[in-house]
Parts: sequence; structure tokens; C-alpha cells
Amino acid sequence: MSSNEIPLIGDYSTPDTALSGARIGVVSFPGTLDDRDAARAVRLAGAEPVALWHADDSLGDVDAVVIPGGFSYGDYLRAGAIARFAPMMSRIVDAANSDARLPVLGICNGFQILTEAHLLPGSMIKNDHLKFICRDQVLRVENNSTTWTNQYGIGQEITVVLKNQDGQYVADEKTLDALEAEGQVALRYVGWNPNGSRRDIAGITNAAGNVVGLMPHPEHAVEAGYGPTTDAGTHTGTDGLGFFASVLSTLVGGTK
Amino acid sequence: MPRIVVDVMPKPEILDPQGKAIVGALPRLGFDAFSGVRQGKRFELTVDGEVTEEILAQARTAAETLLSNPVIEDVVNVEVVAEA
Amino acid sequence: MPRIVVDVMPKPEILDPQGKAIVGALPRLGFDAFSGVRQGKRFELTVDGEVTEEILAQARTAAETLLSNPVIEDVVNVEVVAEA
Amino acid sequence: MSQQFNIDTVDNAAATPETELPWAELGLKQNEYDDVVKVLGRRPTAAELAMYSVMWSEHCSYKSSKNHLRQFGEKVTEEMKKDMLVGIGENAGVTNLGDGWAVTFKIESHNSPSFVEPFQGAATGIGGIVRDIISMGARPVAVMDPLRFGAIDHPDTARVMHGAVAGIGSYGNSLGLPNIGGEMVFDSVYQGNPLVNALAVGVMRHEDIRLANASGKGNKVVLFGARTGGDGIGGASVLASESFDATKPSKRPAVQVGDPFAEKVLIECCLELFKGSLVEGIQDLGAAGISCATSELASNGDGGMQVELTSVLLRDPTLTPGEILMSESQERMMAVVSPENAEAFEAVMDKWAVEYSWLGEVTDSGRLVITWDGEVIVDVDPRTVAHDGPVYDRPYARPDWQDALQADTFKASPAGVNLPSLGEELKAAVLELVASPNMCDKSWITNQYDRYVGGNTALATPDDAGVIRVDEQTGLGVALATDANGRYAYLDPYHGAQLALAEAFRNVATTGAIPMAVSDCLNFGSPEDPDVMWQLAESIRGLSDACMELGIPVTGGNVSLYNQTGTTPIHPSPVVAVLGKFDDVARRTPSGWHTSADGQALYLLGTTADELDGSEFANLRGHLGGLPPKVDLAAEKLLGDLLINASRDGMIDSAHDLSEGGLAAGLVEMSLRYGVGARVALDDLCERDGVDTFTALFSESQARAVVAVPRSEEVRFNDMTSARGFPVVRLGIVDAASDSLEVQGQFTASIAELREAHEGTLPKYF
Ligand SMILES: Nc1ncnc2c1ncn2[C@@H]1O[C@H](COP(=O)(O)OP(=O)(O)O)[C@@H](O)[C@H]1O
Ligand SMILES: [Mg+2]
Repeated sequence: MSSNEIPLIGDYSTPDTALSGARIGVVSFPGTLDDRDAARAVRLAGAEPVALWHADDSLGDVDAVVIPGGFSYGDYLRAGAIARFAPMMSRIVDAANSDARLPVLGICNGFQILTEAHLLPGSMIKNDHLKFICRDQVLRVENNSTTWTNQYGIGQEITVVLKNQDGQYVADEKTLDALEAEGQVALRYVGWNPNGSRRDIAGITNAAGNVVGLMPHPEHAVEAGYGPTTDAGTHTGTDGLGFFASVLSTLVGGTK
Repeated sequence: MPRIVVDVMPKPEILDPQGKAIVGALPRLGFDAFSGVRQGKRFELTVDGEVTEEILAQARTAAETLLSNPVIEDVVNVEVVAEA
Repeated sequence: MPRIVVDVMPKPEILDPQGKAIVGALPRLGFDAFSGVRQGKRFELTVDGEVTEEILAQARTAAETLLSNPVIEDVVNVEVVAEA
Repeated sequence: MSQQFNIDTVDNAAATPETELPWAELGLKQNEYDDVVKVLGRRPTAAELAMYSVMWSEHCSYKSSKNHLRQFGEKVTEEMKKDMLVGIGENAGVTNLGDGWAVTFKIESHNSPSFVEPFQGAATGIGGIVRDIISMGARPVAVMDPLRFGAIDHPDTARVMHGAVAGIGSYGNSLGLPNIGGEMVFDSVYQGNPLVNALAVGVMRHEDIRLANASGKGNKVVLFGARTGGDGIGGASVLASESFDATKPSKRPAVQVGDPFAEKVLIECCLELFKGSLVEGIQDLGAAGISCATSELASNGDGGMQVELTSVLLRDPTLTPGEILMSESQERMMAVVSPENAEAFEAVMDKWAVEYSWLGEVTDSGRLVITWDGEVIVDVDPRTVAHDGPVYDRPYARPDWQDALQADTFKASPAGVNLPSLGEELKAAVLELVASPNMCDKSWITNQYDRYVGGNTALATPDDAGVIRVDEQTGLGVALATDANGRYAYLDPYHGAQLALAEAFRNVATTGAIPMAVSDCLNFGSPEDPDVMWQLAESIRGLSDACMELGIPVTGGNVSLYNQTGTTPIHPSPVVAVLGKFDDVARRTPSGWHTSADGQALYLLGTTADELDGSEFANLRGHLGGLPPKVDLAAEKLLGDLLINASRDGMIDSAHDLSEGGLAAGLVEMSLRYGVGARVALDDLCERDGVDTFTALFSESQARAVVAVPRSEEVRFNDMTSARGFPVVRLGIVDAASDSLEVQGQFTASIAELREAHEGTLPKYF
């Protein structure tokens, strides 16, 4: 592939190894949409994106994994329900739970897949207003000690893109209380809850902090000109980069 | 409280993408006994008090007009279920 | 061909946005008999040949693992339906 | 193969010339059927009849419009052809972007299915146009959706609106295609005939361009994607008994259901095929399904093809050969693959779990031969099916009511008296205008569309044009806008079509892109009505003349006729899409100012005349008559040049073209874009142009735009406009602290009240 060519066919493996040397896998399922965007975010953060195919049975030697957004298998049964059974998901679940604690970020459909796979508690149901919604969304970072949020300040408000149809986070009260008590609510909606999520939850983490899932899309807020709009100008927002910078700092620099 | 169950299925001649996706996934999970799957909807309507003939008739009309889209779906069942 | 019907409903404690929208729409259309509506899913699995106990067991497992998510849904019914 | 029917073979047809065929039920006219018999030298078989009937339909053959559409190909200069890599006639035209990149785009209608079943009708509309783009070898990168529904308060409008918007969103969002713009018009003329048009745009490297032709004797023909069902043949179920025995036809779907997941997989799978150069020719299956794909592939290639129809994978096993040939099942493609590549082709299919079946091969016989279990049921010259359909010179004449309509001007009518003229009256009128169904904020719709996916969206709704980056390294990109004004076209179809082009052109240029190419969707009533035929003829003549004058070619499009309820046609609605090019999309100009633009100077480019006929304001007063605004293409071109240069040289920070709703709508939209106010005075404008304040605010004079110029650039900006001799007047400044839009000496409207008016309408109705 010549250098002035964007990959036309979802093959975004970059030949030049990124500065950090970190390799971050981006999983594609049939129906995944934001894989190329997630790969771009990984690259802009300074790591090397590695394409992972749902049907493959090996993680290769990636240092972290992003499960991107989209409509895997059309989301026809339930969002993430079929994708969860892919061979690649078994590898990811094992690695995330192993002593090595593989960092895993699930974005939107990726978050839904992580809940279906029981790596994260709760589930997502249809938005309370029943419509797909796309907007620039403000979030508050509630936990900045996870692998994916350690470059943010606690309580920091960030603006990223939100777009989903089944984004209403639900869990029973006991689970919700436990999440709050353990600091596992990683991100909350600010200003307006766009889908009726319990307790304004936008994203959560597992107890160990290596697995994070969120409905909004940080990978769509990484490049000035193409992200959410801020006071600085049209589409200028890059607040999402912090997620990718966070995992890099963990991988390259030990913990923060 | 008694409930009325309304079952709605995609018409047989209409493509059912949902069912198609599931039928593709089943064998991969080791379920090999099923040659076809169709996905429809099940509604449970709660009634306060007794289910009269009139209320059942209402449920049937609601099933045909609101709960199903007659162009692509059939109401396959409307029945009263006793209190759980 | 015989079919196995699997019915899945949202858990009672989980808010059902679709059911809620329907319950709001019903009175506007003149249906005043229903105090609540919940929307679930109905799956029809086609079996080529006879439905053995083993196949029914497969359907039950598929219902619990793939067709429903136990965090938010209950499998309320798995039954064999004779040929239409 | 269970066979519930007797097969009507070619031999049988030759032996039984007297057999009656249901050609009239299939929509053929006597003369057309006679032509089929003449072409074949015998009666057609049932399967052949199926093919000719669908391929010779208005939709596939353009029989009423062909004679007029020729002008798009004729009125082009060498200069206009310079960047056209593939012109009209293929699935979609292809335009050269430079650096080895090419872009393809096209607009199509899915009007009547969207009235019957709005969700699925609109969804499959997106699906169909996207397959056109894939079949050119391109990766689709964005969609747009020009929509027209009935009156906003009509009881049926919510059904159509909810369904169509959700359907477009569901399908486009699931494909991962950002929706970057469209239109939304409410008018009772569309009550029984909503217009759901869909545009898709794709990009590719030059070497990836694929054409729909079947060349190379011995190459294999393959059908892949979804299985074939009885979709889209409901009206033709007469063929279910094509053996002409009494077999009971099984049920055929009344509407089609889309499977966006299947299409998304098809996109990736096709791109992988293209990357590996695994297909020689490719064709999407849309209207007329396999009939269209086989006859077009064959006639555009070496001219021969042999197909075994029982190899087609079916969703419904009761389908007869004729039905299989006519089926319009979605999410299917047909390709021609060389034998050496067959294995690699199959590997790609397996990787994506896409079903496929090998149907036959390319021959050099000049015949399209289709067999059923080895028996020949079709033996035709494919050209006669695909290209030699009937062509009609339908009679047309200027309607006898046209003069009276044009004489009935707004200001002379009872609706045009007591117009607002001062302060609070004007303010009330502005609020009424921006809250009106056609001028109100569209986010109720557009928030249901993903505009970010892909990460290359530089501008999207509500900006004047959608802008997509094509090359991440250089920022090379494209801009697209679609426009139409049915009221203008009703008053004067020739100029109405030109006004649609002018507005789309202006929208593209306003963002800073250089307009390059045009696609159009001509939505009209029945061509058998001479009044409608005249509207169509005039619109095509007007559009083609204007394209010639602006120097941008039509590269493709679509005609949708018979949009009428009883004998009442819709307003003529030529929807025009213009594609523009950016060397670097970072230069794009947004349509409103931020707080950071505080103090920037606001200028109005262009002149304002008393042009209220057909306007949104007249529409609010229930009046439609007179003549639409004047078209001045030279002025449009000059304005475009100014906006493009100013954007490239960093002279303007934001810009918005003026069209429906005039300056009032423009100023309000710019202020509301980011909720930042402004202070303007209209005295200079009124004095220079000789108009009153009301006219200055509501006239819809063309070739105008409002721009915000940083103070440091004002001298340069003024020098540029005066050097080009383009009229410009300073209106005022951006005033962030005011939180309001002030028209000095007239009124002040707070951002909050403007917002409430502008954004309240759609949520109130839907
Ligand atoms: N149905 C729709 N889908 C997507 N975008 C839309 C739709 N309707 C309107 N828009 C967008 O809203 C904005 C305003 O529309 P309109 O007033 O028709 O623009 P203009 O007058 O500049 O053509 C534009 O960005 C347009 O693309
Ligand atoms: Mg505009």
C-alpha cells in the first residue's frame, strides 16, 4: 500500500512500528463499523494498531485490545449477543481475567459485547426515547485509576461523540450499589442523560481496572477537524485521546 | 393480575434478518438441531380486573392495528394467561 | 415441520421502554383496558424431523445462553408446536 | 428440484405460437408485446416475457424520459469531460479527484415503497443506492437523504415521517456510513406521494474502477449475497402460474424487508474482491434483479452468457423461473470471475460467510441463454432486453393554467397585503418563519443519523454541504449538497430546475469546495399527462442548459414518474446533487460563527430584489403564484469563485448561502449554529438595492451569501470583491456578549427565543 492511500478495505495494519512499540489489537466482527476509527485513534496516540479477526483463535502478541463500535451481526438478537461467542472473545476473556490482566476497552457495541460476555456487569437496553441518537456528549471522569482513564483528572469533564440505539445501561439495584461503592463507575453523563441509563452511567470498569466499557465514542474525538464541536471551533474536540494515552502510559511507563 | 398475551411473527414470505442471523450463529455454538429460526414479538398486556369478552376484543384489535404491522407481520396468537 | 417456540420477556424489575411507549399509545387509540404492557421476543425454531427430548434440551440451552440475556431477560416458555 | 409447474421452453414457445400470455397484466402495452414477438421471431416464453416486461418498464428503460435525458450527454464541452472518468450510463458516474483518487455518487428515489411501508421502503432505498456505488468498485463513504412529506399536521404524515427517518437511520447507521445532509420539506402535494430520495457517494483508486460487463469467454458468472425470495414481484404474480396450468400461486411479499447487516458484509466482501482483483465485471441487483444483471452484463461485454437458473439459491422454493428472473430481493450482487480466480473468490465468500452460487459462464454467442434443469427457457439477444426497449416521444404542452399561475403574484394577491413592515411585526414574522415546518431546525431527524462514523466527516448537517475527507495524508476531500424547490419548479419548471442546481452549487461553494459534477433525481407525475410531460421536458432542458453554463456535467441520476394521487401530480421536484472538491478539507468553511469570532464583520454578498413569489414567506401566507426568483448563473459562478478563494486564503471564518427564507433565515441559522449573537443594520442594503426592510429580510433572491470576516482580513476581502466587481454590503458584526440577534432600528430577538421557535417545531409534531 502506498503511503498516500487510506486503506480502502479495512486493512489498517501499519507497516511502520509506532514509537512506543506498543501493539494494540482492534477486533473486527461482521458488522463492526468503527474498527478503522479505533485503529486511527490507536495510531494517533502513538501505538501500533493490529487487526484482530473475530474468527481467529489467537491474540498474537498484542499488549491491549479495543473492541470497537458497530452493529455486530446486525445487533438483531441483542446488541453483542452473537459476537460474544466468537473464538477471539474467548481469548480476550481469558487474557483479561489472567494474571497478566490484558487491558481491554469496549466502546459502544464493544461495551455491549463485554457485558454479554460477562466481563462487565449489567446490560444495555433500548434508549428510553426509543430512537438512535447521535450527539456531542459531555462526560465526567469518575474513576481515573483504570488502565484506560489514568491520564484524566478525577471529575474532569470531557466531550466526545455519542451515537447509539441500545445505550441504556441497566443492572439491578444491588449491582449498581456495588459498582458505586467499589468506584467501578468510570464515566457519567453530564448535563443530559441521552438514553435513560441508570444513575447516568456512561461507562464502567471491572474491579481490577483493566477492562473498561463505555457507550460514547472516544475514538471519534481524537483528531481536530473531525471530532465533536467545542468552543474552539467546528469539530475541534480531541478529548477522547486520553483513553488511548492512558493505556499507553500503563504499557510503556508502568503505572502512572 | 390476568394478562393477555399477543404473539406477532414476521409473515412467512417476508425476509427475517433477525432469524437469519440467529440461524447462522446456532451451529457455531454447537446447536445443530434447527434448520430455521424466525424472530417475532411477544406482548403481555396487563388487565386490572377480569378479562371480559370486550377486553379481549380490544386486545385483538390492538394486536392488528398497533402491536403488529400488517404489511410484514401476522398476529399468530391472542390468549388470556391466568395470574402468574 | 414441527417448531419449538421460545418466549423471552424482560425481567419484571427491568424497565421496558418499548412496553412503556405502547402503554402510552394505547389509550390515545381508544384502548383503555390495559394497565401495563411488556414487550418480549418470540422465537420459532424449525426442526427437520421429530422433536426428541435431546433436541428440546438443546432448545432450552440455546434459550438460556444465546436467545436470552439472564441479566435482563427471563425465558418464560419453551414448547413444541405441531405443524401449522 | 420439486417442480410444481410445467416449464415453458423455447421449443414449446416456437411450437405453440397461439398461446395467450398475460403481457398486459405484466404492464406491457400491445405495441410493446408485438415488438417482443418481432424481436424474437416467435412468441416469448413465460420467462422471456418476465424479463422483457420488467426491463421495458418505465423504471428500467426510461422510455418516457430517454429522448429528453440525452441532453445531459449532449450539452457538454470537452472541458466538462476532462475529469469524467465514467459518464452517464453505468451504475454511477465516476469523477477524477486527482492524486489517483476517484469519486462516484448518485441519487435515486424509493418513493412509492416508502409510502406503503415507510421504514422498510426508505431503508431499502439506502441499500439500493449503496449497492450502485459498490458495483463501481468504490468504498461507499457517506449518504444523504432528500425527503418530502405531506402537510406537517396531516394525520398520516407522522407515520411516514417516523418510519422513513427511522428506516434511513437504521440502514445507513448499520452500514457505517455517515449521513452528511439532505432535505426536509412538508407540503400537502406530497401527502399521498412522499419523496424519499437517497444519495450515496464512494471513493476509489483509479485502478479499482469496475464496470458492469461480462467479458472473456469461459469466465464464470456468480450470484452472491442474500438468497432470492419473492420480493418485488407481487404485482406480477400472474407468472406464478406461468406454465398456464392451474397451480395455485403461493404468497408473495407485499413489501421488502432490508437486511443492513447482510449489506455491510457484502460491502466488505466486495472490497476484498476488488483488492485482490478477483472479479472481471460486477453488477448490483436492484430493480429487475437477475433479468437486469444478466442482460446488462452480457450486452455490455462480449455479448453472450449462459445461465442455469436452478442454481440460484432461493429463500422461497416455490418461485417459478419467471419470478426468479424478476425478483428484486435486496443485498445481492452478480459478478464475472475468471476460472483461475474461482477458488480465491470462494475463499473470500467463506471468510465473510456470504452465500454464493455459480450460475453459468460468459460465451461469445451473442445470446443470453437461460436454462432450467438443462431446458432452454430464455434465448435472447441481451441488447434487446437491456438497451433496445421502447422509447416514447410523449406529447407535451405548456399547461393552459401556467400563464394565469405566473400572473398571480404574491404582492398583488389578497395574501400579500398588510405585510409586516416595522419592528415588532418583523420580529414576529422572523420567528414565524424560522419555526415554520420547512425552515425549522431538522435535528429531530438528523440526530437519528450517525454523522461521525468513519472519522472523515469534516462538515455535516446542518452546514450547507456535507464534507468528507478522502485522503488522510493530504486532506483531499469532497463536498456534497442536494437541493430542490418544488414550488419554484411548479411556477416555472425550466428555471425551477436551474434554481435547484444553483442552490446546490452555491451550497458546495459556500463551504469552500470547487463544484465538479452533478447527479439528479427527477421526481414527477405521470408522463402520460401532457402538462407533467412538459414540466419534465422543461426541467431537463433547464438543468442541462445550466450545467453547461456552470461547466459541471451530469454524471448520473434517476427518474421517478407517476408520483401522483389520482390525476393530481406532485409539484415537479427535480432534486439536484452537486459534488465539489477540496484539496484540503481543513479549509472548509462552517455555516455559523463561534464565540471566538466575536467582533468579526458580517457582509452580504450579492443583491436583493423584490422576489417573494414562491417564497417560504408567501407559502406561510398560503400563496403560490407568480415567477420564481431570477436565475443568474454568471453571478452564481462569480459568487462561488469568491467564496472558494476567500476560504482558501483564510479571508472568511464562516459563510452561509441564502436561499429559502432569505436573509432572515440565513442570519438566524448562523446565529443559532453555535448560539452566538450578532448586530446588523439593513439601511445600506435597502438603500443600495431599493427594497424595504421586509423585502430585504424575506426575499429569496439568488446568488447571495452572508460571510463573517475577521477584522484583519476586511481590507483584503473588500479588495477582492471590488476587483471582481461583485456587490457586497457590510451588515454588522458578530456580538457574542449580546446573546441576541439585533436588526438595528427594528427589533432584537434573543438567542433563547430564536432557539425555542426554531427547535420547537418537529418535536411538537413528532
Ligand atoms: N433529511 C435530512 N437528512 C439529513 N440532513 C438534512 C435533512 N434535511 C435537512 N438536512 C440538513 O439540514 C441543513 C439545512 O437544510 P436546508 O435548509 O434544506 O439547507 P439548504 O437551504 O442550505 O439547502 C442542511 O445541512 C441539510 O443537509
Ligand atoms: Mg445552504
